[in-house]
Amino acid sequence: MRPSSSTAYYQFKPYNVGRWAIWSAFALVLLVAPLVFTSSLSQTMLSQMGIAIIVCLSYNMLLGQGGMLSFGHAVYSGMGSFLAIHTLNLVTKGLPLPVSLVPIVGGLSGMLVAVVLGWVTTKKAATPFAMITLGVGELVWAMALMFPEFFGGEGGITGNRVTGPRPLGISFGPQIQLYYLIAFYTFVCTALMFAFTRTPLGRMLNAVRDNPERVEFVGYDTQKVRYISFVIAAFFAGISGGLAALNFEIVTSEVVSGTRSGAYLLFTFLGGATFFFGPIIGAIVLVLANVLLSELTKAWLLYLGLVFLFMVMYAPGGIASLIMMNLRVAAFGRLKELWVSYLALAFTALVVLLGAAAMIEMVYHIQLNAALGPELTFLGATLNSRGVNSWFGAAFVMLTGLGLFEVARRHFVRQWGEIQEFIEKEMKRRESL
Amino acid sequence: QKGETVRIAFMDPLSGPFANVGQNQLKSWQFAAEHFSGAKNPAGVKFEVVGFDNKGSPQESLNTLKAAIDQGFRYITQGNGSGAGLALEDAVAKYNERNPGKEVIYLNYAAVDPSMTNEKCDYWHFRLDADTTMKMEALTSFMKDQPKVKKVYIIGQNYSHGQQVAKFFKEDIARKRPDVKIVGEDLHPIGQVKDFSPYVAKIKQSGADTIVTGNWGQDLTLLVKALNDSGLKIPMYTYYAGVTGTPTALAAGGDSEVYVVAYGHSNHSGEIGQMAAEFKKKFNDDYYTFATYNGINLLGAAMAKAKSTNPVQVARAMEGLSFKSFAGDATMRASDHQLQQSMFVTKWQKADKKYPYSVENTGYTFVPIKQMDPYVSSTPTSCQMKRPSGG
Amino acid sequence: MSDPTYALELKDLRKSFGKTEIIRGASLAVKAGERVAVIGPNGAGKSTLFNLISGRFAPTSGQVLLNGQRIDGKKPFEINRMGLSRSFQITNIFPKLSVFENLRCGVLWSLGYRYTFLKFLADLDDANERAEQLMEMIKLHKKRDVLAVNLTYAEQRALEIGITIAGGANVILLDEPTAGMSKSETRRFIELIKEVTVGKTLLTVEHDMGVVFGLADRIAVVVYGEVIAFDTPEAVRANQRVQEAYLGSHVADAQVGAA
Amino acid sequence: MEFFTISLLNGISYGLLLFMLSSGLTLIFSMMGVLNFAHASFYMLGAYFAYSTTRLVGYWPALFIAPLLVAVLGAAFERYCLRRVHKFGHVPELLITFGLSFIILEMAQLIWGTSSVDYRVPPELSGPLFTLYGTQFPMYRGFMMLVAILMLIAIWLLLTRTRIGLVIQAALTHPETVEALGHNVPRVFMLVFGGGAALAGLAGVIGGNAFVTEPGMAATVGSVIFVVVVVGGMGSLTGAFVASLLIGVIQTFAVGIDYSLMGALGTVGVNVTPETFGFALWKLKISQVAPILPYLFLVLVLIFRPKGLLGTREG
Amino acid sequence: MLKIENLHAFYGKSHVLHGVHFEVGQGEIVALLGRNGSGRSTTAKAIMGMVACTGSIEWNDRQTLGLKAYEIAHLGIGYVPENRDIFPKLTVHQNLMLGQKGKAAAKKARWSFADMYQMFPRLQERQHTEAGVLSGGEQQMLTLCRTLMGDPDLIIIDEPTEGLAPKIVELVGDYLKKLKERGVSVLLIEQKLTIAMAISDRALVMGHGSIVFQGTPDTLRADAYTRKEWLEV
Ligand SMILES: Nc1ncnc2c1ncn2[C@@H]1O[C@H](COP(=O)(O)OP(=O)(O)OP(=O)(O)O)[C@@H](O)[C@H]1O
Ligand SMILES: Nc1ncnc2c1ncn2[C@@H]1O[C@H](COP(=O)(O)OP(=O)(O)OP(=O)(O)O)[C@@H](O)[C@H]1O
Ligand SMILES: CC(C)C[C@H](N)C(=O)O
Ligand SMILES: [Mg+2]
Ligand SMILES: [Mg+2]
Repeated sequence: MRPSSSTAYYQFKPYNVGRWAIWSAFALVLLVAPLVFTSSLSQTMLSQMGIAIIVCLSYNMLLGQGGMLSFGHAVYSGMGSFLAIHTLNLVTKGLPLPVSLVPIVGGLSGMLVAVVLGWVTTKKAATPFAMITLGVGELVWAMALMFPEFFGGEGGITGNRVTGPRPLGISFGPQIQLYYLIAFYTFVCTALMFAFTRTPLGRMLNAVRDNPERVEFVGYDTQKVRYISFVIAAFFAGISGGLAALNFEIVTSEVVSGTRSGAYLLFTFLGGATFFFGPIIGAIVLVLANVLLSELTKAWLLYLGLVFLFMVMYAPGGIASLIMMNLRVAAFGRLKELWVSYLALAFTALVVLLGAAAMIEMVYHIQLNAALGPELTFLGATLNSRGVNSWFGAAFVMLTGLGLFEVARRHFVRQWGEIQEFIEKEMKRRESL
Repeated sequence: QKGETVRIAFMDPLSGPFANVGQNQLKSWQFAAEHFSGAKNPAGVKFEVVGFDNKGSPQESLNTLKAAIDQGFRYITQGNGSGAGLALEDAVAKYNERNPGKEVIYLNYAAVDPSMTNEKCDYWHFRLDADTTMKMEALTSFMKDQPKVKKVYIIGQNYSHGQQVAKFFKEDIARKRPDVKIVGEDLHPIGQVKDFSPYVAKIKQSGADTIVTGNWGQDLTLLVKALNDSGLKIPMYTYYAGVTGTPTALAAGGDSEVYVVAYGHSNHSGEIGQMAAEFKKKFNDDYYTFATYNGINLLGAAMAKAKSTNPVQVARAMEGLSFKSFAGDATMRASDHQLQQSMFVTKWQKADKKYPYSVENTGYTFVPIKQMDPYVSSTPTSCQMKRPSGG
Repeated sequence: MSDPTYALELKDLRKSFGKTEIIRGASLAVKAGERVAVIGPNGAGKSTLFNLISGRFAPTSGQVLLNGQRIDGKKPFEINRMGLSRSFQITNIFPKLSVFENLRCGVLWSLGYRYTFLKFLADLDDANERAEQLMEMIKLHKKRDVLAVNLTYAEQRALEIGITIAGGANVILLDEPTAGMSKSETRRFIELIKEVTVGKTLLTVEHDMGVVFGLADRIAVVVYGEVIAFDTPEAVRANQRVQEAYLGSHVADAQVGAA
Repeated sequence: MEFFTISLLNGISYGLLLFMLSSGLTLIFSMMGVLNFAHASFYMLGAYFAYSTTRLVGYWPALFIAPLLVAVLGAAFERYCLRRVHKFGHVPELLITFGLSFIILEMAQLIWGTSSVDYRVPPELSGPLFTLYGTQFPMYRGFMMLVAILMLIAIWLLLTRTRIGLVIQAALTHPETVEALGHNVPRVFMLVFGGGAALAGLAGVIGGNAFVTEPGMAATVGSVIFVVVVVGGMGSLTGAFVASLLIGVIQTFAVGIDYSLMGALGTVGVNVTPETFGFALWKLKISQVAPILPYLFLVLVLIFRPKGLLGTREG
Repeated sequence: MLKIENLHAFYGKSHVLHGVHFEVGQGEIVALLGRNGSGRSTTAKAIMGMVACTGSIEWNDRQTLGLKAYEIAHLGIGYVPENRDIFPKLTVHQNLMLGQKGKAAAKKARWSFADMYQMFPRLQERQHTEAGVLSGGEQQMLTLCRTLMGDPDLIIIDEPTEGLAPKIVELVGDYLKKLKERGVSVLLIEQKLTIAMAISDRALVMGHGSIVFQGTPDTLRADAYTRKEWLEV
């Protein structure tokens, strides 16, 4: 299960210890997270994060590792969900299958669907690929609404996960039990997908991404490389779909929708498609944004849009790349110099955000809730959306923040540039040793 | 119980494409809650409605349910979309079964899939709207007296709601007016049609004199526009011509003969009429979700009867309870928890002295042309209600 | 049916793009182990010929035989699996993979690992050893973990050759391997090519006469899609037609002299 | 015959409408290679701007002002956002337009509210243009067709009579070289993006009152316009035009066809009953899938002719 | 005409040119020689405003440092990049069209399409072919012609004979001389000493980012030290 053990021999020594530590830490986080966050909402959220991690990682097999931009990945996770819930209902009717294996059924179904649809999809790469997935996605989604017999119509298909035999008294009734099932799958699937990147097929997939033409001249059929990888990715997507079916105990047509596929794309990218662990971050952010952000503010879609805009512009490698850049700085022992700058940046950015958010919230208030009086509470303070004071205050806060931020930013950019230069020199020096 | 606060979690889309409907309905709930709080309800409780954004998604609804339960809500309400409704009905059932003593009641104010009170019915679910079958029952009862109706064309969205409308119309009309011919039936993918003129051409070719549709939102407005453009002026019987946004589009299309079946209309007088006027003044928006009126009153009556605000007792009290609705008496039928209430058929026309209410400030209004007592639209149920033991 | 003593044989090969016929009945027979330079004016069809042989294009008519077997019309990967490999005129490597990974990608298929995802790369001792060996051969072992994009031009060209020979093919086609290199680099590079292709059949396209005459056992001259001469270097240089069509009057001599 | 004529007319006018919606996208996609997911948002903005300007100065000025405003926004977006990510490749470009579409949607809702606005066809253009077999053909639809054709001509002139198209296509591979040849590449990019946005805006001005001006209007045309561009062939304006008409006509006629696979099987003696596996699929009538035929078309075209109908390249 | 003083150029943080000085006079062919990586291409890019640099570049007494590439091109400097940067999706003819600087300018230009096609008949044959499928040599010809279409007064050519058949190399040499006759100055960056020496009026040798030799081809031929140290290994 653990790729680290088998790769041990060839890898650079100190790295390996690190890898053990990372995987153990990952397992530990999965284990203790629900003990730290105990409310029922946070437990469902943790479960959903696990599910999202699997599906985003599987999406990244296509996007990050294979250079395949798919607009229809939800088809595979979604079909996994549907077949899993039908299977669950069969279990209720007496099919002798442990509930804990239902996600595997989801995986196999996702895979099967990919075997059929993937054949046409992966014939092409690049933009034609993207457009085929868009078309297939739209078709499947439209079909899902048309066939209530299989997809359950508006209400979808419901199931009950508390069914079948209960080994060790585990019924999966309480969320926490299900969480640990999901955590287990998440760990195993993550490990497997990581292992995949270390296999011949995984490597050839990278090669196909970078230079498909040349791949043909070293003996590989690029279409087959894409196809097999696509099917494997669909398998993991299906597992995630199966877990989602168990988690929600209901599957509706939204699981195959284009919106869902779009979310996988956006958040995988936000997390960082160029690093293996990027999508994990993306998945966590996805759940947080969907569940929490929308509770905090009505303007959440606006905030999300802005975050994307800025991330794509300033950190096109996603959150993961930001982390890696800082790790590099840390590796050269210069991170501590940056602390002050980071603090200053964070603080001033927060001020800007505060001012901007106050204004955004006031605008939303005027638009949506003006009738409830001009007053609204924002982070505990009371703002008057019709009052000059509030607007002036918010604008003042924002502009001051902006000014200070710019000062901090300039300082930081200079410092950062210096450090990068140092690192480059240092690397050259080490190379020439 | 007097002076207690009953908190209701409202979960419907508050962002995204359906936010307009959701926002309006949240305000309606809050407005009704405020209106009937304290002495104005028999139990003397204070109602408070808090909005949760489920984005119209069944899965997100489950998250908002969890969030609401975490925050101590014992009453939830939802209506916009049967998908989310069915998800909530099922989730509430499972939650209540797995968490005895912490039961939650789900008041459904607009999700009209009949299965919610039939094969999938549940003890904790109470529907305040009339389901598709009831509306169709009322609509066909009206249509059977229209001699003009001879050849009907059914057009609808190809998903469960549209399919049900078609199915029940055919069944009901065959029963009531066997001479009426169905000259065509079209189900189109929901939200995908940009141009309805091919459908209009088909309708025209079929020689139909009447259209029946369960369409809503853009699928309805575009249909109406295409009909107007082609000059095909035949009456249309609908469910959702009054939903936010549609009247504006209807008005832009000029005069057209449109009927709507619903459990209310926009020209009520009396208390509800005053409330609508007040609502309009306050929010500059229409008060059309009258189920909020009934919902709060039903709760108040049940809490008075149960002398408690505990959902277990309140649920029991609501079964079979009769209360004063805005249009006569209404009864929460015990066998399936479907509210039995009066139904109206209204017609789209210019607002006048008698019916002055201008919907969405269009200068048009929905004029009630027929009111039907609850028994008319009552439909049988296949529900086998499982009641909690000891209840 | 055909003579398997020839490693590579072209029989009346033709290729048209649209209406223009670019290759007009080229025939050539290369013996196993021979080093052949292909020369000819710009646009004569040398690269196209390579593309036809390696499966990038399918010929309009005619045959290509590899060790006596027909390969025309086959896909590039099928031809590669049969033992023919090529490099490109414009550098064509895997830019985001390290030098080592680039070479390992070239090695995998020939060692039978195919599309497997049930084995770890790190455990494939033979593939890793072979990749390390190749790295030594093309003298890039110091750059083992450097991404290919970050190599200098000459290093990239070397890597290009490395990938080409990685699969252990017997017949190697190189398209202008020394393009863009300086004299001194070219000289070193030719040595490298000689070294790594010992015992193999080699076809090279070149415009640098120094390279051509230094490397080739025989020279094929392509003009207007036909092989107009296929002979020893001396004979070719003396050939009147070749001089007219390709070499020009004095430059050729001067360059050969300079090499 | 009657039904056929009317359907043909409907099909062609719908096709032209599709072309109107997608022409700006074609322009941007074919020239800059950017899959602009915010195109439909620009379309929506056009409609809303037109709604507001119509109230201030009337419809005819709005017909010019609204697209201009959209163009300015589009150009500004290109200048300050898109340009920065251009060097990162196509996926970031696409994602940033994705982000933009969120922002535009929210902004539009903030400014104009969440329900539809009352944006009407001007009186001089309402009413029927002519009546055919008792069916009216609305004047506004005729106007729409006219504008679509004008758009076609305008873009065609832009592409053939100026070198802008060449400059951009060349700049996709070697921007620096194009600059060194004396072309101000960034400005050209900005103009083209602004122009594409303006076309979307114009479509919005005209589509907004023909249909419904509401926040959801972007989403409803969102993906079908990609179908047009891809089916027609990337980089081909005529392709997009032909594809629009083809899709329009096919879809319109498909609505009139009530055959199903079940029926087809019935004629060859295979009886499909509700018990047959996959009954729902067999009984599906062609008319029921008409609106999603474009997607089927898209998939088939990409499989069998990945260059698109008239395209010359695959990517 | 072109006067460069104390030019320093940078790729990001790496300092590539260290104070380059030289001049190119009207109608002069100047060869810029040096080993791989000595900074010749960078010099060309610096003149075109395509790399960050400091110092002074004067063209007809006008400071061009800090101008954008297209502005510099409009001042009459043409640049033929190395690596055959043809535009692969455009036809040969369209590639040439892009070399022109507008309709009015094209009318006054020294060169027309016909001149180009006469110079390389091969291009005329392939006129309507996508440039991406041209043979390597044909692409090389195309890049040269494309720049000429812009009617520059100074043309900077980076390794124009790369990948050309020996016979064509001669032809290019002849053509460069013709340019000179029409008053165009040439800055020729070359690898092939023979041709460079044969046609140039002056030779510059570059090493490690600065000019290490200036003189006539004959003095360079005589200067064994420079040749050995800076041009060969
Ligand atoms: N796909 C294609 N479509 C049309 N013409 C093509 C195609 N590929 C090559 N050609 C043409 O075929 C001719 C031969 O090209 P090829 O690349 O084989 O020449 P070459 O002999 O390698 O020349 P060079 O020495 O200049 O590289 C050229 O004129 C080229 O334009
Ligand atoms: N884009 C770049 N980024 C960083 N360094 C570069 C870049 N381009 C060139 N260099 C470096 O600048 C130096 C000079 O390169 P330049 O291309 O000017 O050399 P050259 O003399 O033209 O050589 P060649 O014969 O290879 O064309 C080299 O050391 C090279 O590695
Ligand atoms: C938005 C509403 C009109 C939806 C409707 N209640 C339905 O069940 O589909
Ligand atoms: Mg060639
Ligand atoms: Mg150079």
